[in-house]
Amino acid sequence: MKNVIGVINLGKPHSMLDELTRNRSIASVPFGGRYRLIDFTLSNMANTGISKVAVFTLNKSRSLMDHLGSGKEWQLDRKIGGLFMLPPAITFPTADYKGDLQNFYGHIDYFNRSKEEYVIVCRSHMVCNVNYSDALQFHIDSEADITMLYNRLDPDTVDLSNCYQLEVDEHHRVRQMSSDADEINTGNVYMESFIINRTLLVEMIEHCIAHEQYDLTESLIMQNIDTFQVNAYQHEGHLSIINSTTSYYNQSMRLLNPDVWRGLFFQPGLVYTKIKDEPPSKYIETADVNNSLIANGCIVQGRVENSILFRGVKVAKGATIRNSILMQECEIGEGAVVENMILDKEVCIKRGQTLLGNASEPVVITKRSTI
Amino acid sequence: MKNVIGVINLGKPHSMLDELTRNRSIASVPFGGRYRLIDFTLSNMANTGISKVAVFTLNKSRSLMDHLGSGKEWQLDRKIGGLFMLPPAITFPTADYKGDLQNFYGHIDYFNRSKEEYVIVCRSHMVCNVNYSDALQFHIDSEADITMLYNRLDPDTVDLSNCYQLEVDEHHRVRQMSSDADEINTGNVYMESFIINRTLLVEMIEHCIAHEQYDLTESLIMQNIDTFQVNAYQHEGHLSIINSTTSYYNQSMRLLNPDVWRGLFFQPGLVYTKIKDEPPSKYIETADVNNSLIANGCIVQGRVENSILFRGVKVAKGATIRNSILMQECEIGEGAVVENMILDKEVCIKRGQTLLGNASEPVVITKRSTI
Amino acid sequence: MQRKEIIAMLLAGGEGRRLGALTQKLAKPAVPFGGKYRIIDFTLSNCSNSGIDTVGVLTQYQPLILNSYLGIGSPWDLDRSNGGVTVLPPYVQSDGGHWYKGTANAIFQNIFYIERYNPQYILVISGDHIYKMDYDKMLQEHKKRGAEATIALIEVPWEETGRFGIMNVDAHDNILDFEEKPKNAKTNLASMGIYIFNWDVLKSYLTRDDENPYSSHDFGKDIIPRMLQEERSLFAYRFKDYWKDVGTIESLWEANMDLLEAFPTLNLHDTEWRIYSVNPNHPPQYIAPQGSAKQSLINEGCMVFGSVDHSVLFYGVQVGDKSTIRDSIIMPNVKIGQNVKIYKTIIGEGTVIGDNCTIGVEGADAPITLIGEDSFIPSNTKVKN
Amino acid sequence: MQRKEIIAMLLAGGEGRRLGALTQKLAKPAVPFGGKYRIIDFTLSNCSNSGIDTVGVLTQYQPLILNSYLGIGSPWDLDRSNGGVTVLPPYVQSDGGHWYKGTANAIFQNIFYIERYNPQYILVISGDHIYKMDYDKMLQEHKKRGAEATIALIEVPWEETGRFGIMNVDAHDNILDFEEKPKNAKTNLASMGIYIFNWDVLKSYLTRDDENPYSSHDFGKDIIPRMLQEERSLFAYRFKDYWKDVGTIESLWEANMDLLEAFPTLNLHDTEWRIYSVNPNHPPQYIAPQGSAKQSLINEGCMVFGSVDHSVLFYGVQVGDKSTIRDSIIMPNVKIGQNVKIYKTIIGEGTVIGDNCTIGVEGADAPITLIGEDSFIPSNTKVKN
Repeated sequence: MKNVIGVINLGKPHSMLDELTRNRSIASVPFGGRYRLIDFTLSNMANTGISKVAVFTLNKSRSLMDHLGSGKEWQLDRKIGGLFMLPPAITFPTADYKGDLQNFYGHIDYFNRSKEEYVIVCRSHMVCNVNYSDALQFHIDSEADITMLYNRLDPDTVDLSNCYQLEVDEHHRVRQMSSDADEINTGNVYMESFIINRTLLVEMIEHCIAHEQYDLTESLIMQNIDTFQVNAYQHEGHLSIINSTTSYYNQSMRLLNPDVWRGLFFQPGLVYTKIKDEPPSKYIETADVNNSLIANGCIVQGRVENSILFRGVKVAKGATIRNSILMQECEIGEGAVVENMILDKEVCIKRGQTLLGNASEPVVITKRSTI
Repeated sequence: MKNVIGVINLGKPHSMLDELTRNRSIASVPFGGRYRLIDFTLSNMANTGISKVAVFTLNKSRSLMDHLGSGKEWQLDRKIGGLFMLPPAITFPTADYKGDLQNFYGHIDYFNRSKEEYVIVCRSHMVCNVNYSDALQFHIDSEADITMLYNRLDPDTVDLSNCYQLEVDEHHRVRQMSSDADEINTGNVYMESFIINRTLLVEMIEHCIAHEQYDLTESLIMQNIDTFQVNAYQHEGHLSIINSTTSYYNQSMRLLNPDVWRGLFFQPGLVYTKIKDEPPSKYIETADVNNSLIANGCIVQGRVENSILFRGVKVAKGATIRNSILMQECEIGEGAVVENMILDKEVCIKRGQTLLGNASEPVVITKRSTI
Repeated sequence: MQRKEIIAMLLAGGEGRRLGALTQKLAKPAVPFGGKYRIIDFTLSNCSNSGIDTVGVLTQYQPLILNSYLGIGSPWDLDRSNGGVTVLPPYVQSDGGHWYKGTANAIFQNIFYIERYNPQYILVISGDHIYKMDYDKMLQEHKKRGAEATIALIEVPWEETGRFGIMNVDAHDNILDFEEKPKNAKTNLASMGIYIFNWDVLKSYLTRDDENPYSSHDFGKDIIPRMLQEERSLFAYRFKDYWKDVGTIESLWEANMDLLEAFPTLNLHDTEWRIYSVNPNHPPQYIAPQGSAKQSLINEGCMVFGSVDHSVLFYGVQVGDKSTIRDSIIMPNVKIGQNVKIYKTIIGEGTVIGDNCTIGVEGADAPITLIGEDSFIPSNTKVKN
Repeated sequence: MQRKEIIAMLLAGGEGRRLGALTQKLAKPAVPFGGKYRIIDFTLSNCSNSGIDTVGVLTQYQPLILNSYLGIGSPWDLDRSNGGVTVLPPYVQSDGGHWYKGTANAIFQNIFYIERYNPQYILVISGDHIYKMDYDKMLQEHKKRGAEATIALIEVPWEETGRFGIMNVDAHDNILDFEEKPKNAKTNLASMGIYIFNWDVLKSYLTRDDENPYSSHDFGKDIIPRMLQEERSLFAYRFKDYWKDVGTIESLWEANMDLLEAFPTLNLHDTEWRIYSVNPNHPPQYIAPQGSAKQSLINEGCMVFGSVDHSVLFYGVQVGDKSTIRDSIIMPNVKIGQNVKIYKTIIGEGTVIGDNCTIGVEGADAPITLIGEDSFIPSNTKVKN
């Protein structure tokens, strides 16, 4: 995949996860017991063999940079190509930021100086496991200008607000797209990933900026559906859309389904993340665990049910965790009860405390709190 | 040197180099044909075998981060220890920044969580080649609380303004220090590098902050000369103090002395920098070069005299460079004349142009200008 | 090339015949241990945690397998441009190939490698022991004592002294003499096979030893006795923590079971001294609604539909519905069907076990059952030792 | 382990006897070239610039020297956890040691290494040629043509065809036949020793070849002729840029002098296709007030007090006062005294030349003088070929 640049576009303000994104970008929200959301997109690129990836950041990117480091886990610690972090070229109050295309335009030289023929642009809140090779081959064979990736979901059961849906004809051509389910409700959900020829991308960015249009999806793609050949490529695997705290919670809980677990974490490739070198998890005599995902480094002495424990969580004797997500290094004291909660990293629940959330509206406890 | 943390303190505002530090910190000012100032301090640490280094930054650290990357060149791309970039913990307008100790205090956890017994604190504008092992052994053997490194310079010939001078007794104990040459003019110049026990450093930082004192040198060291055992260790090698554009120019020109060249670049260790993989420099038939330092990747067709050419500089036929410093990738057109100038990176002088500076007050041409 | 104060030479040559089916395809140091690790991870992690960044791994057999496991050394922070980890098998030389004739000869044949780093000290260790030790502390003692060689010692039960090299020391821990596997030991201080030498001294002994046709070219049998005989200053460094030679099936099983104590002597959860290993990038383990896990260590990528009790599961193990695992060690990627009972068994990597099988014998004093790598046990089979 | 589309096997086995004193201590691919590089840097850089991140380096001799030069592969961006550069010497096996019997046998003995990456294609290259080539373009052609093997060809002067393997091709560049060093060549299309094979096809040929007691186990002599004979689809890939086999002192000298042209065919200053090398971390070169340099390539760390004309100086070379260097190649860390004249000479690494010496013979047609590594030429000496 010498011929492709991967781009992860985090340049669109996206604060739908409230508390979870207070001090981090959505790309670095922990997910699935040991990952950050960006790991999925970045691993997809690594598994496709892409060795040059640009991450367009916006703000709150400190934790993201700590997480990515030199990109070693994704084989991006390279002299030739490698990982590029591209923040907006100017420091600005958020009010001046007009849209993600502004950030692309600010780094237009990055595209101009590259030799690769194709660019794959993704975001990080659409969690899936995909090898882009087939989609790229489809893009080349169909001689498309733009190829959009989509997934079929059931609009009656999945919350598709904030999603774009597509109307695709029998030649795989996109006829229409809209984020308004009253206009289009086909269940063909645009995964906010597309493939485009590099030179065309540069032209289109420059054209948009010249016309003071700044939104990548709307200005660059949606407006051009009739002008350019915009095709759609269907991804068949699992897709989790994270666009609210509730969907974060629900999509996390879906991982407790063994089919989803296998489908998201193993097929077609493995998901890489920052290695923590934690030992295997340890279950003491009094442990009573079921229907749960447990990452390494945990020590479980109490009861854990329908829950997700990130790396290094400690659950003391007599404690009960139910329907909850406990991020890295949470500690739950003896006899404490935690139900329907999301505990951000390093939360400490003292012995005997009881925290009962609401199943339909999970409560998030702020990072490093002690209760 | 498992037992030592290296600290490079860039947390003191330092804008004495005007144009050269307009968009970069002093630590990333290019020096010596292929280095940045910080390379010397960092290489000293690497050659001493220190594998854990913290860089306390202040602002304009973008180019510094690009330069250091994961710290690979200094063998600091490590899981255990390695390179830590520590900017001030809060974003602030410069007015709120009270001094470098504030930054140390903001990262006091870094010191608390470490296990190493000793800390070596340096800055980046004192250019020298030193192995800290002997100084550390001296610190341990003399049971000092603080060991300050100093160099003997002749106050009559070297500009020691902005420098602290020391009064040292026969037991190597510091009796007095001052930045006012009218008070002390011994020629014992404090190299703004000192060794201290980690736990003592933490105590002293906390004590200073509790008393609203924020300047590392003055509050932590100078005030405590009588209270603590503060010793001095003499470094015998070359020292260049870069504290103005003039001293930058003069100290650069001193490198044209073969003894200084050997002493600074080879003894006791090599100086590492970011590798650019430039080919050897090429001299065309018409080249006429003398008394100059030429880095790799240059192509010289013209005349170069008493000058320093950084990597990738091109000098066309009939051009003359005299008494000048040309940073990375400058291009000098046919027949152009450049005399007594400092050209920042990627400056382009068109054919036939003449730039004559003043030997005593060198003029700096802004990065990427075309003249 | 920058001079190194100390480099390590790790003897990983053991064929490990006593580990039977587990070492058919693997060198002994590559045998899985503790749910996540391979035996060699402990010594490699000790090196990097001790600040030693140059490790030569001496192997007699299968260099490509060790090469492939160690890679460029990244997991252990040993991916260094100057130093790092290097596998050193016996090469074909212009005068033909030479096996390593003994532990000392293995070092002797690699003098060229060592001299590249021009070290002052050399640490010689074995790749088949489980322990956590700060070699830097040992080095500081070595330097402080001005020793020419320092040997790490541990007290072993008197009844086991006949299995070890036993040292006799004076009140200042100077080594007086050394007996290999004595019948009537004078002390219970056993050599852990961990030596620090001044390189110039060791080099001269290795060179002389190489010229001695009667030598077996072994540290314990030849080099150390000769140094004692010539009254070199040999110093004992006492170690008091967990240390285990896992050279037999029994000791391997015991060392794994030791980890299942609520507060084991060998604490893997100590963040100050992590044990590093190659990471398989598997997701968190899944314990199903009907599954359970007690007194066990379970690694990422496992799916547990049955019950796991007092056992160690490596990554990617699947345990089917209504199956029970007890007092056992299940190595990576083993698939266990439904309604299977497994007692006091070690199952090698990649083995597949059908439904309704019973493997091993229940009970604390039962013998250990061993199933080799990549075996296939059809449904309804009973296997025991 | 992730599958690799293509991996490279680099034949670095040449003893390079024809390079005389320069290869006494070095394998031929490690001979210095172009003021900064070693010959093998070109093929390694071609690999990484072509997006190939897995390179097995096959060496018959001195694996530790190559190991030490290549390290973990960082300079060439080949320090990869999965893949990267691996030196593959012949190991001592359980049935003793086996030399590589030929180029094909060297690959055959390393099937285990190759299969770890499960590649679709395999690129076979030599470590002793100087050229810049995008192997990915060749691979794309190979795939597009649906070839089973693709061989890179270059037009050579007709009078030199007797030194090469010459191909006969049809109008579509299908290879019709192949002659090793023919007396009366039908074409002037020479094989560059660069092959891409479908791995499954090559593997079957290597296996059959190994069983053939009459084979010399060579790609050019055995594998390719057999594939042609069996009408496999072999495709020629034409290359038109600079390519030079630097196997003799003359060609090594010429290739260095080629770089001194104002616009050389092999452009080292091309930032799109850099040649990577180990960096010695030397400071910028110093040209003294009385020094001069013309029509020359000079590397970092040099100090020039004399005059350098139409020559190549590697790093760390010192040229004394009033000395003249002309038409010469001075390898790393050579120290040249005062008032020395050097003409058309290659001086090996680390040599020291006293004052007032005259080395070599002046004039375009003069023979090349060669001074070996680490030599010492006392003052007032005259040396010529």
